[in-house]
Amino acid sequence: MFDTPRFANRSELLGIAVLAVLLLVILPLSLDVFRLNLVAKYLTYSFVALGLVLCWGCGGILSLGQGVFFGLGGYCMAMFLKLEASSAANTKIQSTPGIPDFMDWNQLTELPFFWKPFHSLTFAIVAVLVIPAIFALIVGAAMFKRRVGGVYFAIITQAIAAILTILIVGQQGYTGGINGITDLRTLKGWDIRTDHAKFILYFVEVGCLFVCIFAAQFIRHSKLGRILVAMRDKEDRVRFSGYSVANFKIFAFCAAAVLASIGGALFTLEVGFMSPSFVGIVPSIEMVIYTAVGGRMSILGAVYGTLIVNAAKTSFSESFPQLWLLGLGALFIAVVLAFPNGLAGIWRDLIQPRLDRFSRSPKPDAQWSQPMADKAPAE
Amino acid sequence: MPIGHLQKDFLLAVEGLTVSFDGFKAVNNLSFYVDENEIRVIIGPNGAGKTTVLDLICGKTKASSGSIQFRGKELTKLKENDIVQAGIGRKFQTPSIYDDLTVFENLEISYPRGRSVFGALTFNRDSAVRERVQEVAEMVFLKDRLGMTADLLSHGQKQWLEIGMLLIQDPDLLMLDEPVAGMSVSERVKTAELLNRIIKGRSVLVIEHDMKFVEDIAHKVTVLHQGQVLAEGSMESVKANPKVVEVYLGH
Amino acid sequence: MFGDYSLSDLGAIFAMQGFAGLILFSVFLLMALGLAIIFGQMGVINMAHGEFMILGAYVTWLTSNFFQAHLPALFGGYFFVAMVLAFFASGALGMLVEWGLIRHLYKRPLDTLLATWGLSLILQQCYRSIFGAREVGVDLPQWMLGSFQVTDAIQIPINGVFVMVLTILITCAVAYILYWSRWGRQVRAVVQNRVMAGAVGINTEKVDRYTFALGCGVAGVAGSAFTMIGSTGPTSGQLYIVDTFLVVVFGGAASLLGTIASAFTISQAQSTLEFFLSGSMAKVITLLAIVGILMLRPQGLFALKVRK
Amino acid sequence: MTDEIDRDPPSPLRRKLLMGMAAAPMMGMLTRASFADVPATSAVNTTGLAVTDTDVTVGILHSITGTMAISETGSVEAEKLAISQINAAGGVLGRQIKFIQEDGASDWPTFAEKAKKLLVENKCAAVFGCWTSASRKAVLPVFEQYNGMLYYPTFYEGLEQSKNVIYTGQEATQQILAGLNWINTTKDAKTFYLLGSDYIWPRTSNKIARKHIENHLTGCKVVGEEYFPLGDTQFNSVINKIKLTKPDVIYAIIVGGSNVAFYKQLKAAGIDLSKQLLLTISVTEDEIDGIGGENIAGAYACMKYFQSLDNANNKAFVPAFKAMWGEKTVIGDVTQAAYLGPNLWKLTAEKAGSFDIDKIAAASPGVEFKGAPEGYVRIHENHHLWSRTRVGRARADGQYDVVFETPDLVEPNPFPKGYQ
Repeated sequence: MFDTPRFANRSELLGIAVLAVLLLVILPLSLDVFRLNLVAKYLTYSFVALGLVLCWGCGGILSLGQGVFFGLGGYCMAMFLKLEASSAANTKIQSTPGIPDFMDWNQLTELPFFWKPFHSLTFAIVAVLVIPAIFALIVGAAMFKRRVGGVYFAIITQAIAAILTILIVGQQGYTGGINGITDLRTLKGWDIRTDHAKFILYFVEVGCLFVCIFAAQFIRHSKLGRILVAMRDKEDRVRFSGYSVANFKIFAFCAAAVLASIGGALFTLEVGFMSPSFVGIVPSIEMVIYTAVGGRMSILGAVYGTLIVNAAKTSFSESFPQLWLLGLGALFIAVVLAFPNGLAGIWRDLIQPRLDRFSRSPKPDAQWSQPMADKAPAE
Repeated sequence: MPIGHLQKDFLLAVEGLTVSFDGFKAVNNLSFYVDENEIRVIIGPNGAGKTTVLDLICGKTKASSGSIQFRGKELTKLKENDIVQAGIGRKFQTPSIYDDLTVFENLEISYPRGRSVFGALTFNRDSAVRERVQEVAEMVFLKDRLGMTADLLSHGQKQWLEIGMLLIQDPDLLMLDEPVAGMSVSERVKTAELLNRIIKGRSVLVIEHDMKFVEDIAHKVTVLHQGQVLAEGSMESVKANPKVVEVYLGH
Repeated sequence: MFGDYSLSDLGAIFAMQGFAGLILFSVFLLMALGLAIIFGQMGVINMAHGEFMILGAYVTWLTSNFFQAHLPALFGGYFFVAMVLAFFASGALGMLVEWGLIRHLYKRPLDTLLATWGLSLILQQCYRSIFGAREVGVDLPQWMLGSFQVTDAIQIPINGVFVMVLTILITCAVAYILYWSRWGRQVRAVVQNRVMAGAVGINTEKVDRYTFALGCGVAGVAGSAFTMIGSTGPTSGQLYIVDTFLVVVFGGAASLLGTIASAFTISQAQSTLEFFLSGSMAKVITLLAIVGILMLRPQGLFALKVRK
Repeated sequence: MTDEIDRDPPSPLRRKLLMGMAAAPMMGMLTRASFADVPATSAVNTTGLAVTDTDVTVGILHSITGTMAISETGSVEAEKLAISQINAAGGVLGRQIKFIQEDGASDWPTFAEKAKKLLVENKCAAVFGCWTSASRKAVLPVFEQYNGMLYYPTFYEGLEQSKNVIYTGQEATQQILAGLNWINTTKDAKTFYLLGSDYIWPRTSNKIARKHIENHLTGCKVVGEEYFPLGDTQFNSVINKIKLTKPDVIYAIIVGGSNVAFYKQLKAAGIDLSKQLLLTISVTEDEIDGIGGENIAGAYACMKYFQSLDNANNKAFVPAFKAMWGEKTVIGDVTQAAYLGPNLWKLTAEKAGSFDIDKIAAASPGVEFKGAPEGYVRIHENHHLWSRTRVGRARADGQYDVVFETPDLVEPNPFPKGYQ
């Protein structure tokens, strides 16, 4: 009766299977490459949402600076791609060939030292995983060891996002400024702009997504996942049960940062550029709402929530942009007021009971992890 | 009370402990000692600083001055989780359990293994864990509630659950803050019985208002008043102490 | 950089620079006061604070248009009318929002953040639909333009003085309301123990509603005053939000004195740095310093040590 | 916004896509050229663009939500006016222009996404849009990859040239050099204080201005250069620095909401623009609306178009614009440049006799638009426009008095030697 599923319980496995069919079969067959690429773009945000489930939904740590990590990952990847696109042959009209075009415009005559390692793809990938983790570790250690939490943490992460945006925009010789790093073309000689490449990248991304989903599920179902929930409820109790609360928070924050960073790196590959507009406060908060719409405690909900909100955004904004903003605002309010558990909550409270009544199948462990999400967390 | 440092091996030695909140000394130059296997009850009127003393021992509040030694180890410099790992368990006044987790999970989290981040990540719910949880659950009358969300327990059951969570930690010093407050009479009896069973092999520090309950369990009573020790000794001697009578009746 | 200038020049510049710092201080304080009430006293994270300010700015714009069209003779004094109207307009909207939204969320402060963010999106779009996507220019009465000529080299902007005086008045009023009036005591009672306050006969719902409305109303006045120095457009409110929160948090949320001190510190730091560095770097360094200090002292500058 | 001419929707799907799109007044259909003149679709469209026997679809891509909506609204209005006028006059190659409007939402990746949609899904024959450099940089690879045609209206920093873009605004040297020369010669200005919002256009423009001041204007120097984060509203410190250094000219390239704060604070600090020279390249009549005329009166702006311009084309254009969008709307430089886009495209398509992108791109150089409100423009080999540069002086009513105009058209030079 008390065997923990290591990754997922039955209903979650079912959800993962449905998601796999949707992403791997239905969408690729029914959408053209342009729309599929849009889906790929949305999915990159769902990595951030996954991280937020761990750190905010489970751990109660609301970060309004996830865009920072998305941006860090994206920039690491963009730096590699930009260097590849800025070969001496491609940039011979510049006064200094062989460096990215925006550096040339800003009178840089030499590649800055911190750009040099990004000639290597391996280094770029390692950087995508490690740099955000280190940054999150520093920020997290400084804050959680000092017991900064809740609202204060949210506001400070916001300030960090603001600082980084100003820095990136201001240091345009090194970062591309407000334009970001644009016009990325090839990955190891493989043109990432073609339809064929987009198609393959989509599947690569879905693969990464499932790896991350499994990793998140593993964390969620480990004792660490339960400690995170416990911490959100009664931080002191966890502390007086002999755990270092700060370390667990740092871990959750770092995990969320790495997930966001992977999303950012994939975003750069899918979309072909990276811009500081992701680092700011607005996208960071929007990503929180994707998580909330999906159900802040539900890993699969985060993916579905991201897909649904973005699909709605695209289709609405194509016809009624004004209405869309009102709709997004109303969605924020409605989710918070009426559906604090988001789609996952609606599914569990309204749909699943009916399905169960329909099938009348006994379900000993389907409810296993559900009680955790029974009510809105009281911060 | 003089700070005569006897070379006896006390389990807990609190000496010259002081803490002030914006000038108000909630605990003022307090000293007392707890023996191995002793049940000590702290009583005193409201605002005497009882809970603050427990907070100080378990590290929730940092002392302004003074020392707290546990088995010769200075606690005032340690972090809360290190104090717990040194062998001190604390139950809070209001039941402090994880509402969103099941009873089983509540107990499991307190199981003293896999307390580091990676330990928790790789923690395996093996048979040792399961047996221990079952055993403790039986002790705290919650054996048939293991799968239930803790939120749904009654108030008394929540108190027991928290005591259970401490038991599974197996601390050398157990600190209980008003363990029977808000309980029905029958629950109270069961709790006294429970406490009497679990104190074997450890020391207990209890804050309680219920005099009947205190008389039932106390080896020794310390009376606090305005952050200082007013009297200390057996229940009878304390009850006969005119200063104590004055403080209690005066309020 | 000062080598080429005469001593009197330098003196004048330092005087004016000091004054620039004071104006920035007034601006920060005025922005933060409303939030200090809402966030500091009620614990509600109102991300739509900037939009409440812009409502005040739009009300000022409407009032100026009305006076220009119908009461041109009284145009010189319209600003005072506008500020009162701005207070009541933002306050009324605040009440509505409290009733419809905030009161359901007192136990979930982080969720107020999300809900009010949604509110800010809705308000921005409403402004855009009603007033147009372009910025509007608020005409000021002639007497508010220009500056006092103190000496040949020192000029003191009149609207800066106006903002400072206004800030002092509003700060005093807020301090009086919160700390000395009966109603202020009720507010603090509700903040500290909602259930108990209700039990002793305080109408907690009413106190909540009026507190929130007061905070929003003060934001409206701030927005009205900012038409003198800043822009009025649908998205202008967003410019203020991060700064405002930092001022309040840095000061120690629940303390009005802290808010004042933190507005002073941040404004002086920023204004001085701006003089020696470029605007962008000054901003970055100021923000970094605030974040750094908050990490060392998370409870803010002025927080009471309380027994929990 | 949904009055559309969509008499024969090809498919329900297509119809859905066209929802929310606006189109020309009905009179367009009445005056249409007879069918005999209309070239066959197969002749004018060999690459599968959205061209039918009766109409041709283009895209409009600007921010109508978000922070940039403040600036981009005017461009949308101008483009719609131009399209409706062209339709009323018989359309392009006998076809009515239909347009699909997309919202870039002030977000560069969204611009890229929408640009791709307009090209890939809607097969737009041309797209009129973008405002900020960042949005153009974001869509440029899309237009190059999917071979679209973008008409970009804003004055910008240069350093770019693409087969797939026609730049209808001025590049930096066109806008900057003449103004500096003018203020140096007529006002005897020797010292300059450069200000800007912190992003690429002000920085590049100031770089060009600095090189010009230091290398080409004798005895002139730059005494200060400062940048502010976008959206910054506090300028008192820099105003003090200006007072300390007493430059002959304040050269300001501040944009957006910061603009309003800057000029209001400048005025409040007692800097009288009737005595202190201030030259800006970022304040059009649109911005003055937000700043308030009395706060900026006396400042000089250097660009290619002012609403007050006195010529026959402009005298027709301004009333037509106001008739469509309201008496109170003002027309700035970028708005006029946006108006050029559809007109230049029409002229080019007629010259090429085709809507094919490659033919449009090839036919573009040399296309003249004699009806331009700014007077006369011609597309250069490098896809920028030959145009005159003018200096205007702001009046308290929000308009500019034109005080100078270059005698000849200024050649666009996006990669200026010696200025990089």
